[in-house]
Amino acid sequence: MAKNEANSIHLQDLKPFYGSFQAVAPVNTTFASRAITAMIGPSGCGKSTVIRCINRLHENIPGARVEGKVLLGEQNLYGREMEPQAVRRRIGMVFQQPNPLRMLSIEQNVAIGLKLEGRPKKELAERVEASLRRAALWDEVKDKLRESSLALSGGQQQRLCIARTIALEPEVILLDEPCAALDPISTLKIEDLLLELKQQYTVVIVTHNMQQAARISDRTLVFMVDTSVARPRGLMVEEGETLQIFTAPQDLRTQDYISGRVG
Amino acid sequence: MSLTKNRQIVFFCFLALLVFLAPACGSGPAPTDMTKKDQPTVEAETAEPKSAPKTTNSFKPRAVKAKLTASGASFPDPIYQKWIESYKGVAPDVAINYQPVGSGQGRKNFFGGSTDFGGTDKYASDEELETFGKDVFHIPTVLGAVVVTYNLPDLEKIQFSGETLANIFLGKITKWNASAIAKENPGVELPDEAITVVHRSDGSGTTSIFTNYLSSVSKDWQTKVGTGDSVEWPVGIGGEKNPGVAQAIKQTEGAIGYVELIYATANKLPTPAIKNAAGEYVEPNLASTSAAAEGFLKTMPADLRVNIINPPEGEKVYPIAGFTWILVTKEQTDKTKATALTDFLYWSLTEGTKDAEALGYAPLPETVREKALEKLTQIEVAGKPAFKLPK
Amino acid sequence: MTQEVQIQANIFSSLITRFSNYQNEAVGALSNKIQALHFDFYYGKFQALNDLSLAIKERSITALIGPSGCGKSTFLRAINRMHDQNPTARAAGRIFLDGQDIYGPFTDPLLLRRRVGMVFQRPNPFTLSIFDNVAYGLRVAGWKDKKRIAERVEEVLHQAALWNEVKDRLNHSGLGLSGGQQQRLCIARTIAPKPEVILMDEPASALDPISTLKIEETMFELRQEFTIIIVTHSMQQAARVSDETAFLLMNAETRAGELIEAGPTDQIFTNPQDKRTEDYISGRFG
Amino acid sequence: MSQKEENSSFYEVWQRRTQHGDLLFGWLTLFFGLVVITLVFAIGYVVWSGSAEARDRFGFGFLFQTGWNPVKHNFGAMPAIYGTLVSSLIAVTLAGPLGILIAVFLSELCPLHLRNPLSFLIELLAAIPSVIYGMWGVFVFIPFFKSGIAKPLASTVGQWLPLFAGPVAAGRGVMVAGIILAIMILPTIAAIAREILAVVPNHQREALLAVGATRWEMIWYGVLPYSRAGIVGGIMLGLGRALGETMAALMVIGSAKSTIENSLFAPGITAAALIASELPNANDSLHESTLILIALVLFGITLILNILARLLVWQVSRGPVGTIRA
Amino acid sequence: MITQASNYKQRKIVDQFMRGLMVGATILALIPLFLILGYVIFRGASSLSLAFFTEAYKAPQMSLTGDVQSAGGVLHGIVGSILIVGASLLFALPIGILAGVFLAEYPANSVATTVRFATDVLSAAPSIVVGVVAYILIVQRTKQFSGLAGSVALAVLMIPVITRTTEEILKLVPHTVREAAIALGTPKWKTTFTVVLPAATSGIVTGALLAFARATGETAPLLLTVLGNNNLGYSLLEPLAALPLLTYKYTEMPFPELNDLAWGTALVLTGLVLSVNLLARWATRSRLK
Repeated sequence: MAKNEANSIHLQDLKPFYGSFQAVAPVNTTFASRAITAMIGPSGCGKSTVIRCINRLHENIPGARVEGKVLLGEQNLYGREMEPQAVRRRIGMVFQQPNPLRMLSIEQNVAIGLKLEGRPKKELAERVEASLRRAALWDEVKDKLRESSLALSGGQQQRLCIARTIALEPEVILLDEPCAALDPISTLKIEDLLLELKQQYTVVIVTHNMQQAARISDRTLVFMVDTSVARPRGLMVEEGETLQIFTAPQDLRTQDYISGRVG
Repeated sequence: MSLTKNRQIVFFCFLALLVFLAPACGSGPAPTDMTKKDQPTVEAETAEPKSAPKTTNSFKPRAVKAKLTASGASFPDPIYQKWIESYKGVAPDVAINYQPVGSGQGRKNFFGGSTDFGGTDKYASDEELETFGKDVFHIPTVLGAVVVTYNLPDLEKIQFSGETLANIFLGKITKWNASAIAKENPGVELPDEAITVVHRSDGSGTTSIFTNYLSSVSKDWQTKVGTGDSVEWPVGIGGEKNPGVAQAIKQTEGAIGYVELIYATANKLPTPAIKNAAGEYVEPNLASTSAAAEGFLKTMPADLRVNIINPPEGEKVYPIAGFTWILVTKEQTDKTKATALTDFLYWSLTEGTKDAEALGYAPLPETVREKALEKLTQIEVAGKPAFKLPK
Repeated sequence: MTQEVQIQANIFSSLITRFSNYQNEAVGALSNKIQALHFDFYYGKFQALNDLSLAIKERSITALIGPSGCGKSTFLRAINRMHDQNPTARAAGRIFLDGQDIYGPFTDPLLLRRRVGMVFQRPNPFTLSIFDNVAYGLRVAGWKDKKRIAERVEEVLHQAALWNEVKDRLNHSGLGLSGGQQQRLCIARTIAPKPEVILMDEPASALDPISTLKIEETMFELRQEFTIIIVTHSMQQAARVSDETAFLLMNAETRAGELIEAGPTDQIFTNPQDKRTEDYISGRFG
Repeated sequence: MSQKEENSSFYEVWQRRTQHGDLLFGWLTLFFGLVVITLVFAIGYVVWSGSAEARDRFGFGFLFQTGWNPVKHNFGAMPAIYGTLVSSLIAVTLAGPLGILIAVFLSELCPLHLRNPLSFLIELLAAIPSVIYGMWGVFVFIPFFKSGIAKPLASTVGQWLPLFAGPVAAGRGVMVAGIILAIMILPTIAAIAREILAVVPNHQREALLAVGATRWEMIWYGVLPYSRAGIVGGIMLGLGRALGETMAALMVIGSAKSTIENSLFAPGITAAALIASELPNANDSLHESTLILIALVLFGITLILNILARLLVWQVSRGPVGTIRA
Repeated sequence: MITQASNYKQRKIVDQFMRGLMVGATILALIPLFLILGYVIFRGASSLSLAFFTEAYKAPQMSLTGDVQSAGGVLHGIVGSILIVGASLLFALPIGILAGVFLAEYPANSVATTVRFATDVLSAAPSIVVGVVAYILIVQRTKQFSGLAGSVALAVLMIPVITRTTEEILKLVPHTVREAAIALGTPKWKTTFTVVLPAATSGIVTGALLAFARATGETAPLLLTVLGNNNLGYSLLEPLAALPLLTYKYTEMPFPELNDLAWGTALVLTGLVLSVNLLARWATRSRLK
């Protein structure tokens, strides 16, 4: 269980900024390991911003910065000696748009992270196969590993991106609306995959689809747009067990959102 | 919002500019229109003979309004511009535009019909005249010298014979302390340095005069390179126009090149003495240049086309010099222009001469000037003389 | 050779059958404002819509719902021939507007579009003033009288619930408005020349909840006068605003969009006939 | 209304369609499009017909001959072609990598507040007129080049590599021209590469960052491969500009028109410079025609370069295998 | 636990090195810019005066000692440049913009591909070649050097710039705006002229300004076409002076004072071209709003 603890993520007074604009009210929460935590809310509520703070991708946007702490186990990811790329290496991310590297083949796409680390060729091939199998993509692509990743369908591309992420054996997997651009069948496949991945990883998923959150997550965080301040910003209004959020929400805004009265 | 508006303003300013330009394009009076309007004046004025001797101020150009376009040699440009400027005081309605584009282009433009007269340091070849078909007068205006200049910081004074110069420009002599140079410069300490030849890269009357000279002193040069506005240089680098040559010489130790006298004096470049046919080393200056022309007076042809390169006699003669000519057609088509042109040339050759020396040009010998003035009287418009010498 | 002839003959006979079907169906169908009959749509070789037949009632709001890629936008844009701009796009089958075939040889797309207006997903005001944005369609439709134009502009801005917010700055650029205001401006622009049908392509998807509500209120208002077809990805929105709902789904094999079910909104959301509709509405995918 | 529609004849429909003005609009814009094509053909035709005399006289071998003697009518285009190509290649070799590095810096690394001012400054280099480059080259750069670059190079590398052999003499030559051309085309390449990089979707960068890549790895594996085609195109455009540059090259290249020297420090000539310096005063028709023939060759080179660039870009842009799926 | 991969140090060094290289490249590119601008300002500033802008050419009153009393100004060059470049804009704008409209509105046909290719060829065509053509077609035919011939040559150089900017900028106008107009039943031409072009105004102005800047600095084609004029001229049918031509010619003069004038002209020319570029930038920037 000690390992579990080490893989959980704690946000402490996390305040993402775009320039001088604070995009989200301070967030305090914990993402438990070996569980799927879902973040839901209408567009513009800051859930994507928060998830991008966890692997320090947020600061990649010009002018963006972060205040507060993100802890992985005991380690502050925004600590002074912490290198962003080392953080990202350990905390994998899957994006809304499937983003295979266009100029690389399927095989290279999966192997890229390991290749950067200078792992031997043999290990690469093994890991590629293992990751593709886990991502339930191996059977579909094993005959065309050297072809362009663009030859795959949208759903396959997204699973390829997941394979790329798990090939590095990260400790945490972040998913930013991974099914938004996919058809229902691909969505189901990916959801199945996530349920399997949570056996091992800390999984955080942002989704605009409440049903999806309800289906797969253990815990749910609800974000809303706080219009009470001069410049509307995101606000985490409620967090809790998924069942509780969807059946007995405590916050009025959550109730409205879940019943479809807003958004 | 306000930015949108501003952008529109910019756009409309642009349109406005264009609209403004459109009439401006056509507003300049076309020369042909002027001709018709002014013709009566011309008739009246021409009829009235002026009895002015050539030295007095009383020469009054006939009142015409004309625009003359000309181009040609850059060497006489300063004096031509001075004349044009001063002539405005006498005939304010005559606007003359002389562009110093070089002798080659001057002839090309003139024979191509795009200019009213041309300027050249190299007289038109028989072939050119034949192709042109019409009679052309060469009217000499001033004399100029081409000087050799070099860059050797420690060398105050040096002199060359024609043979040596030719061998340097042929690439046969490559060191400054070569025996040929040393022999001509006893007592001068010559550096052990490579010679870099600098020449004009564009076609130029200066090149023509200089290669003419080298041909006259060196058989080798004559057969291998020959003479012309632009030639195939055996060695060296090209500089664009006079300043290109001067700049390249200034920047390169051991360089040697040639420029026009006025360019050397204005830029304080060294001008070594050159050995003339009489065996004397003569420095280039106004007197030695004028003397060169006098050496040729006896052999001056009727059409005034003559090179005064390396005169066979005279001790004070600088050997690399030449006339610069203005080219005009004998048969003029436009009476206004012919009137303005002949008056201007007459004025320049008489009253203008006093400016020449101040600007560093050697004036024409008297006999040559008289021949030039005579040519002016032979210019015709529709069969009638366009100009009569004032009595 | 003979085989080819045989194929040709088959195609021909199937066309004939199809055409006679039109005749039968058309008789009953032409009473609707818009009637699609066996409508297919292609982008190049790719078939985007397959055999879609749907009736749209006059002065009602019809919602087209379905997951992305199901062809609902393609169908919507087919109704006023927006696809004409795309040289690879091609329609087969028919859509009738008041009994007139939209894709018939005598239909002028420009006149068609004046009768069938459209509001887009993203607000797209012109780089003109607010007033000129609304008046643009009127001028295109040939309105000359300045006073009448001004009156009509005010009228439709009232209708779009925008008048109070913009009455003092009609000369300002339409781009200076907020997203929600821009979208209402676009609605005003669309309804100004009095079209008969208004097509709305996810009109609120780029807007915040409050603007969305305002737009929905406007739609209720407009229903009195216009026939409205709205494409939306939000089932809640479809349930809130529409009278009729049609559910489209992409066929997993051919990837062409097909109509699964259509009917009164209440019925579709409470008692869907098709299993797939039920799955979609309950959020099991999409 | 619908009834009226049904009854209108085909002719009326046709008439109404033409009245919309779309047909006229189409033809009008097409006409102006064709004007552009015509201009290209006009240029080609004029230089073709203007060079007839020289082509008849010298034939195809003209391209491979050396010698430039206007007095004896002995002309060869080889030195000009050589000088043009070599100086342009030097320019591209220097400015290509430099321009790409600058573009990458500006679009990927540069702090936001410096990005616009810096790129503006770089673009200013393109705005400086060619004549001024030439003047600056003559008065400032050549003296520095001669003592600071050429002489040290000639006395070391030049000892065994004839390309850099001395004597450096005046400093004017193909190398200087190449360097000045490089400065001139640098902004072109940088600006185009920057535009191309801006098109690279952000998700390609994030994909690499998310697997723990450093900035440079992100650029090397994600950004540059993606924009290969465009960057190649930009370099081609830069090359085109270098080939046609006239005044600056003329003022610094040293105008050795008749021979080809081994050393890059030796003077040479470019086609454009040759035309500019001799055409205005080419008096006999053969000389003039020969210069127009050089113009034809120059035009031909740019034409071929453009075709090559297009083919290359077209080929590269297809990427590895498979086609882009929407 | 966040730990570094084994080869991390090496990767970090490569990363730092390449970053350094990029910064170095940028600085390296700026050095000649400042050197050139600095030199032009240093040499040119002293010759700027009121007379420089208000007087035309004056023949130097010079003696052998090298004293020049007056060198006049470059008003004739300023006027000539404005006339020539203005006229060339007049030719190039309609052709360039409408050809750009053609490319943007009918992008996918073989004629458009050809036009696009022709534009590329034109923009790569060496200016001297264009000058040669204008010389043969206009100067030799009319037997007259003229501003007009220069304008035509410059217009040919401008057209591709304007065409491509127009095309690019029209493509940037969101498709949705076009659709909005089309959905109202607007004919294509009307959509283009009332909606698309106004939305792209700033971009087109930028293109025109850039073309203007490019043409203003061109020397080579003018050498062959406008000849030059020492008098203040206003007619495009006659030889005209132009700033780049004056820069080039004044450097040739044997008098240092005229050489100074050349640097002054160079400064004015550079300043003009740079400020036009700034203006173009400003116009584009406001589009982002």
